[in-house]
Amino acid sequence: MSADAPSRFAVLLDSDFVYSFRKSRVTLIATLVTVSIIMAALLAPWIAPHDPFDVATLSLLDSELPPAWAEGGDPHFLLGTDNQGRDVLSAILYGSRISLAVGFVSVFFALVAGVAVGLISGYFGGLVDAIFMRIADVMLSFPTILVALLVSGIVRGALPREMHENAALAVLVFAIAITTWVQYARTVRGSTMVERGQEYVLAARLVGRSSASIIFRHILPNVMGPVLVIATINLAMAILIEATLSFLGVGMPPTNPSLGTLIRVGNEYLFSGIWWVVIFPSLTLVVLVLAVNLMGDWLRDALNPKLR
Amino acid sequence: AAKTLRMADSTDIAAMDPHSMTESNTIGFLNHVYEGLVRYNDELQVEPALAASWEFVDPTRVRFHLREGVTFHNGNPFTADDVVASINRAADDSSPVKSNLPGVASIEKVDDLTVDLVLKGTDPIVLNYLTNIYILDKEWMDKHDALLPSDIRAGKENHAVANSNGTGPFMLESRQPEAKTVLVANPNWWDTPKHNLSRIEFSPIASDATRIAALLSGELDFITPAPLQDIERINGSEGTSVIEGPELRTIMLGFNYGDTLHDSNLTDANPLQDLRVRQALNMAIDMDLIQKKVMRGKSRNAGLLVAPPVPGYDAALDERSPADPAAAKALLAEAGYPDGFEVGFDCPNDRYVNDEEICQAVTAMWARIGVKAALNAQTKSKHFEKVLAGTSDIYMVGWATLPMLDSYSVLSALLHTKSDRMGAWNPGGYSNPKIDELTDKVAVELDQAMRTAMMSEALGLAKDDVAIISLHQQPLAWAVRDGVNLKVTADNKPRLWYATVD
Amino acid sequence: MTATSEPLVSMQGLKKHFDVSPPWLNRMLERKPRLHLRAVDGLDLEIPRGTTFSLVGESGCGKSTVARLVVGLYAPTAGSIRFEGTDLTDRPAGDPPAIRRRMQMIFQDPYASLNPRWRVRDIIAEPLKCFGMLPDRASEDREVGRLLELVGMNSQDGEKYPHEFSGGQRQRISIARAISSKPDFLVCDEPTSALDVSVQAQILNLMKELQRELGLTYLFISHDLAVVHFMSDFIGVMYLGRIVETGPARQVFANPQHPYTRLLLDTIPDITMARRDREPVAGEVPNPIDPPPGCAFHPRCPFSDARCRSELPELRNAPSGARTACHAVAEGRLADGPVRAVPSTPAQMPT
Amino acid sequence: MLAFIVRRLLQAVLVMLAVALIAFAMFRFVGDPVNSMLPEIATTEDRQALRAQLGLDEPIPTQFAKFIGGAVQGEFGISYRNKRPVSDLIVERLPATLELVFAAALFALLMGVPMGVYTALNRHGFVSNLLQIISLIGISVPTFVTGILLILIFSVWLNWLPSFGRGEVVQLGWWSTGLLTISGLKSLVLPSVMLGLFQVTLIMRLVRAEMLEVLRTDFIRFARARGLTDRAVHFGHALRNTLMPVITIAGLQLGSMIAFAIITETVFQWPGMGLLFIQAVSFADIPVMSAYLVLVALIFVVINMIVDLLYFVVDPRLSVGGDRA
Amino acid sequence: MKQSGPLLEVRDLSVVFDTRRGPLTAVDRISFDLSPGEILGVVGESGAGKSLTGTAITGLLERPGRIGGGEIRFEGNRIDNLPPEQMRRLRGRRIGAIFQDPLTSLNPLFTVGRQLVETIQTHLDLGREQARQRALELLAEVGIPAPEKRIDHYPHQFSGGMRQRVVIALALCANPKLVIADEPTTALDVSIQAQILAVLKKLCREHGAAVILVTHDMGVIAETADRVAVMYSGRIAEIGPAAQVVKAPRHPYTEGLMGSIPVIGTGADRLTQIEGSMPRLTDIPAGCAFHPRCPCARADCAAVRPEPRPVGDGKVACVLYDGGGI
Ligand SMILES: Nc1ncnc2c1ncn2[C@@H]1O[C@H](COP(=O)(O)OP(=O)(O)OP(=O)(O)O)[C@@H](O)[C@H]1O
Ligand SMILES: Nc1ncnc2c1ncn2[C@@H]1O[C@H](COP(=O)(O)OP(=O)(O)OP(=O)(O)O)[C@@H](O)[C@H]1O
Ligand SMILES: [Mg+2]
Ligand SMILES: [Mg+2]
Repeated sequence: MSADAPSRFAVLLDSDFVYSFRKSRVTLIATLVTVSIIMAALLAPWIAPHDPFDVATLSLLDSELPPAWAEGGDPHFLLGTDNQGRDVLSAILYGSRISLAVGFVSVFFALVAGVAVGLISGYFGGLVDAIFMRIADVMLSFPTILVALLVSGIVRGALPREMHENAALAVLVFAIAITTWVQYARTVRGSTMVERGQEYVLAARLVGRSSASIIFRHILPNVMGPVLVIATINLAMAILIEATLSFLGVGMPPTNPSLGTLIRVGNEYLFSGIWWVVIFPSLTLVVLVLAVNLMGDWLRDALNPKLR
Repeated sequence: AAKTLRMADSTDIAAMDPHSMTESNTIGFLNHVYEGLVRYNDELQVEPALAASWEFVDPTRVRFHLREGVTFHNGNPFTADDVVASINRAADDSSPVKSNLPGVASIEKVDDLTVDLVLKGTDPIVLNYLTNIYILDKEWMDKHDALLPSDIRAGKENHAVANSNGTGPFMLESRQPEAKTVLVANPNWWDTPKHNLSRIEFSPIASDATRIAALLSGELDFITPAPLQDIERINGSEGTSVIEGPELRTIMLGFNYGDTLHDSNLTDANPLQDLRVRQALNMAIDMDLIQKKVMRGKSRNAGLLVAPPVPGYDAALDERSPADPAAAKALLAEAGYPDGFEVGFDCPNDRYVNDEEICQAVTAMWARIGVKAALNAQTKSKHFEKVLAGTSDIYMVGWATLPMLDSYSVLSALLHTKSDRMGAWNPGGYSNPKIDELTDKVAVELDQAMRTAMMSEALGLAKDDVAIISLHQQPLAWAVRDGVNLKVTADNKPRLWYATVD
Repeated sequence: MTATSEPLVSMQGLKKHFDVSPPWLNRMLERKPRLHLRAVDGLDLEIPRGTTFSLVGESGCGKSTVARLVVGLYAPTAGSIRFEGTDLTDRPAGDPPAIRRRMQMIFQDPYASLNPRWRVRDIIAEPLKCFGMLPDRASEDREVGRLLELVGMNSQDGEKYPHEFSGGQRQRISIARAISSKPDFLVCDEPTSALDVSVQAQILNLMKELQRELGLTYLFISHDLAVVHFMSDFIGVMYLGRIVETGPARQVFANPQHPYTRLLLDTIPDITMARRDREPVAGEVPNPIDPPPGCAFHPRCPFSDARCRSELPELRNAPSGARTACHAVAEGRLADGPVRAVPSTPAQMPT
Repeated sequence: MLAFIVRRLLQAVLVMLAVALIAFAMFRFVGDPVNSMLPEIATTEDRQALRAQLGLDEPIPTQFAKFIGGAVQGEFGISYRNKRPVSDLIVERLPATLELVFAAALFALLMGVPMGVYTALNRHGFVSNLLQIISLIGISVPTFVTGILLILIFSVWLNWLPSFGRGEVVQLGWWSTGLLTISGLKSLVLPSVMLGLFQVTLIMRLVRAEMLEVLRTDFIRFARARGLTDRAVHFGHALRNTLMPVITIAGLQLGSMIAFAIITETVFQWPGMGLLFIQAVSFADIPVMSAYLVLVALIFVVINMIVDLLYFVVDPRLSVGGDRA
Repeated sequence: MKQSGPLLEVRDLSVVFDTRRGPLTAVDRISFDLSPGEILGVVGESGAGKSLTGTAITGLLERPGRIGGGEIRFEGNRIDNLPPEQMRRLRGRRIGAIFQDPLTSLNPLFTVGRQLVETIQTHLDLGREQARQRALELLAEVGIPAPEKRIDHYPHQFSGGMRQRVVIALALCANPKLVIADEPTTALDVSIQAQILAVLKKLCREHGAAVILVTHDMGVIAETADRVAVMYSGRIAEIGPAAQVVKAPRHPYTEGLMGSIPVIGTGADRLTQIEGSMPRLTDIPAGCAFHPRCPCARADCAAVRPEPRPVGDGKVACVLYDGGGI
């Protein structure tokens, strides 16, 4: 209890949490990879050699060029071009942007909705809880991929025509979010029911704190640990679900492709020797999902004090 | 020796009942089991089949003399009763095939081997229609309560949907939907077989990659279609090769001729009504490039809405002028759109060869003259729903003129002013009185030369008007294992009674 | 131990029944009735100002439920609670602030009672904030520092998080929080049962000091009779939601009347009784959902008779000065049973 | 237990209603079935007539009422495309999908459980870490990519296994099975691996996590203190106690595997319900689509119910007569 | 009933945790003997190392914990370095263990009988039926009424006290010579506690087993144990006959500990309290671990770690007694 305590940052650096992070080389690499992919995606408009979405700049003359190092490659197109003459590298950069956007935004919405429902259900119980949990049961009673398939089908059909182009992203996000919020809700509800009875919550009630204030100031911070873990895993899942939906033809349109769409389109060229159109986006997707999963894995262990 | 041909197509046959649907791959496949009064040979010429000969008793009555000694697979003899029952069945109100028999008023039995087909009016192409109308055994239908095709409304199944009894060169041995349909050669076929097959094993494989893999791994002898981008690979692999040919189907882009566009920044005008704009859009498309890159040199660029084998085709008109973006831009400016405009552009993504890729390329080319097309590529059922609802600005369609194999098909469905019976595929509302007039005449003109001239004239008018942009005839590519000898027919229907296996 | 005549806190006929029925559907199908758990079943209690009143009893007898009823965390099923004459019966915790400020609680578990994500200073300042007792952050900081020192900690400790402290220190933080709103009345629900004896001594001493300095009144709950003996002025012995014996602590310990009180006193392990073979008590604590009829203790009581099995005994003044709810005591049936009197001098060691 | 079953049944009804609503809502948005039912040259008149014949021009509430009415009786009408009763089509395809899913589930369990146990018992071993990472790759690669790669390697290059279809099937009553022929078994390998790969990872990770959790419990420590052999401790006690969550997840996964089978069946041309569904989507074959949805929901509900009932078998704490002395 | 030669000898036993900040010594060179049939109480604050001592003896230390030094002899043979398989054979057969929480010590999915039979068959060469017979006898012995009815029940069908009896029965399956009971009554009600202790004592008397009874309840120790070891910060501060340690503690820590226990019948207004708290493992002070809190601390306390010296019938580790006793 000395007065000259080390700075908070030093304390953080010294914490078990950070230590376990620094000790796990795999996690370090995974984080590095994820961050670079995210950065590259964010900076795509500046670092991508071409704008693959500006159709006016595409030339069929450049189509199906192999990677720059291969025979017949063009140095302008590092990873080659696809059947429309689109630069594969740029398409990947922009595609990861969309994949990540789908992942992050859907996780965000699912998380916010799920956590809110979980907190309310768990804290107040009773009828609200019963209703929410029955809804959750129904959601859980149906495979994610099918729900996503149906939701995107229906929403696409129900939306006014002129919104279609821009709606694809929103539809995907919605479809994925609506199938994943349940996990957050269940987890948070469970921990909230435990926390609700904890004595620190009782102490807060004793001083007349409102339920809302108790939920947000006291309980929320204490139930976020597992939520974070689910969020990372779901980020990876969402990116994959989007890719799978693309495969089934309800993903992003090829004019605005995500990694999944790029793979779906490239897939058709797998036997024709134009391997680069499918291999590079697939690799990016696998590496990204793997890295995010590895981070989620580590987070799960790190946040579980019993596993130390 | 027993020769088995293992083949795969991208879709399964829908049903065994030839009057229950009109899908051309199913109709084509069923032609091995069932036959019509007439059939197309491998040159797409009408030739006698179950009818040995025919004559026009008067302009609206055709008399068919049926082939003698033909038996159905179950041994029943083939007679005029079967023809009457079958034509009535096909033309029934509940039959989707009735659209393929538009001019038929009734069918009358003259004697056991003669029937008269009574027409509503003069119909020069009635035989073409009949190539698609197959004959079933009346007794068999009677026995199985299948005298009418299945009625969806009533929710009643029809025996003919899963079973068959035809006169064709092959007989159904077994069928597992979506898995395998096995045909065996009909030893009692009336015709002299040109094939040497004893057995056909047909499997549908929807995934292109899997279908090719199965061919390459030796599990299949014959696949349709072979994706263009894989031709090289297949030809490069030992033991497999691609057989190609042009298809009848012409790919084209239709326009919205209404007063406003559906998907545009312009709200009070429709530039597509202006001929110069349509010309500009046409000129901007570099079909040579698309032919070379997207279609890998396999397609046939088209200046006309029909392919060469189709009567009415005129080689002189078929020339497609090379792309000229500069001129196109000038025309646009002249029409008052120097900066172009936005427009909706609808495409299927699973209907035609590289349909979506073509549209993407076209979008890019139009972008270069300032026209920003909002490309909406979607699955065929949704695409055509949208197109036919008339809510599309520019849309892709392909037209093979089948089963008529005649330019009249294009004139009546695509170019004629929209009405109850005409212009079913003219949702954009194109209307040219001259073309309408010619079309109506062609419908009843029996003189083949005059008919053809009139059709060519009408097609020429459409071309001048850029009523519909014609792009190309798409290529047909099938792939076979070495030793399979087969000719590609332009209607995309393999005729395996011509096939041999070494 | 200056007990004034007017009690600070009083409870009349206080009841708390929990509905522990199976879900509606089960009741319908299995034809089961609604089930009520009578955690507290008619409690009369008065706590004089400035004194410590202790509740003892086995696990599950309803001690914590009483504590929570008093501070308003539970709404009573029946009966009333008064604080300085004000009726608080149906007021939730924290309401009205002017009075609730004056009653606070110390919890059993020093680990669960502090929010792990909050700094100690925020934890201690929470009541100050919520009751709007201090104008600005600076005075809040000062007050937190003062409180920390009052409970024997360093004023700088406020910047740390709870996990950086030992159990004893955490309990001190709990106490600092509880007294921050300057309460008159503290409810302490087993405040030391999670602690080691040596730490327990520190906390108990601290609580006594604070009582002296701040004039606090305690409702003290424990199952450890020795601790209760050390802390209390008055004592109430609970069995299955009811008080079976109550009175000044000294009298109850010196002269326990109710058989259950005697049993409790007899079974506590005592360091002064080396290598003693305690006579194990037969039987188990009955189920509060389905309490035995009559006197709830009768199945375990060596003195029970037919009346005990059917008639519920009332709290009555016993000759000792305490009040006891026991037919046997009332009838004088209860001679010197096999219960142990509290030795006045430590027993001799066996060699 | 009776109340429990009744509650589950009510829930099931809720699920089925929700699904029916979704299925019906799909009617309006999957495209116009009429266009794919008629030849291109069909006139506008013909199209209208067919639309009326199918009842597509009736008011929506009427259509919904008819749909529910039929669905309740398990009647979904006649397939627009195949012209056969949808119930027949489904019954025909059900065995293929179920065999595929169960083979995949079996594969997942046989791989996942031992791997999970191994990695839990050797938490810090090199092989464990390797397995952990490799298994992650299993859930990072999109399944359709895996499928194509499997075909490429095992069919095209090595020529060991068939690339499509179910091989020879044997008819046992209405059930067609591929499990009794060599070619049927060979055909089953690649698709079930593709479908099961994801689940292997899932189950392995689940078993590992649960096992670690259980290994820390007092009763395991006590079991060791009693001198039980490692075998008895790990497999008799720990594994048995990890079963509960594994059962739940495996049950839930079984349902989602039926859904995921859509992709596997597409890739391997496996003649199951998923393929039927996908084909129906592209032909706007509404009766088939809705029947599929309802059936999947039903299977899901049934599986969940079985899982819940299994709990009663596995965990004595839940069973009736759990009276306390 | 003393025999010649101790049953268990612990010499300079250390338990070390390897952490990223280096090894932490949780049990620091403790030594004691245990004669057959003897009950040794181990007391001390939470975290003093009581449980670890027991765990080390049963060979159940888990990573990152390990025995850091010293030796343990059981019936004259070293057992601290036995291979796991041999140690396992010893556990349950010769050394039994009982843990604190009867709720969690039994596998909820197996019947009590199955767990008993399994343990009996692991150690004794008995058939299924014989094992079951023995299980029934054991249950009867620990005072479970109607054992033949209860044997096929699941743990959740027993009450806490009964479960703890089952646990005791399990520990005694193979008549072990040594039973390590780690806080066997802490989770139980006072009245039940007495029952359990009575059962335990009776069984030891009858089976002649020695017991290490870990607890922090001085009352339990005083009533039950023959000898007491008082642990502080991983070390034994004082060990000796129960009466002596409780009545006349020698070590200042023991003294403080005894003083801080409220006793009914004394009218003190204040309990003796030891200021401060036990150090964490990471910063155990040099010399005598107790010296910063010790009222009698001297200058050399911080420098030299006092070794246990015989004082009276026991041993005390404190400089006050370095001179050879008072
Ligand atoms: N919220 C609740 N719902 C249902 N039953 C409850 C609830 N709270 C307490 N009980 C029950 O009420 C009875 C009394 O509980 P209470 O916590 O007051 O006992 P206690 O004397 O404090 O016991 P302990 O010494 O174990 O803390 C118990 O049987 C308990 O199970
Ligand atoms: N896995 C571990 N890693 C690091 N330190 C540990 C571990 N397990 C125990 N310790 C430490 O070892 C010391 C002794 O623990 P032990 O469990 O023996 O204490 P105890 O005297 O039994 O306490 P209690 O009365 O709480 O049971 C404690 O300080 C504890 O923090
Ligand atoms: Mg309590
Ligand atoms: Mg311990």
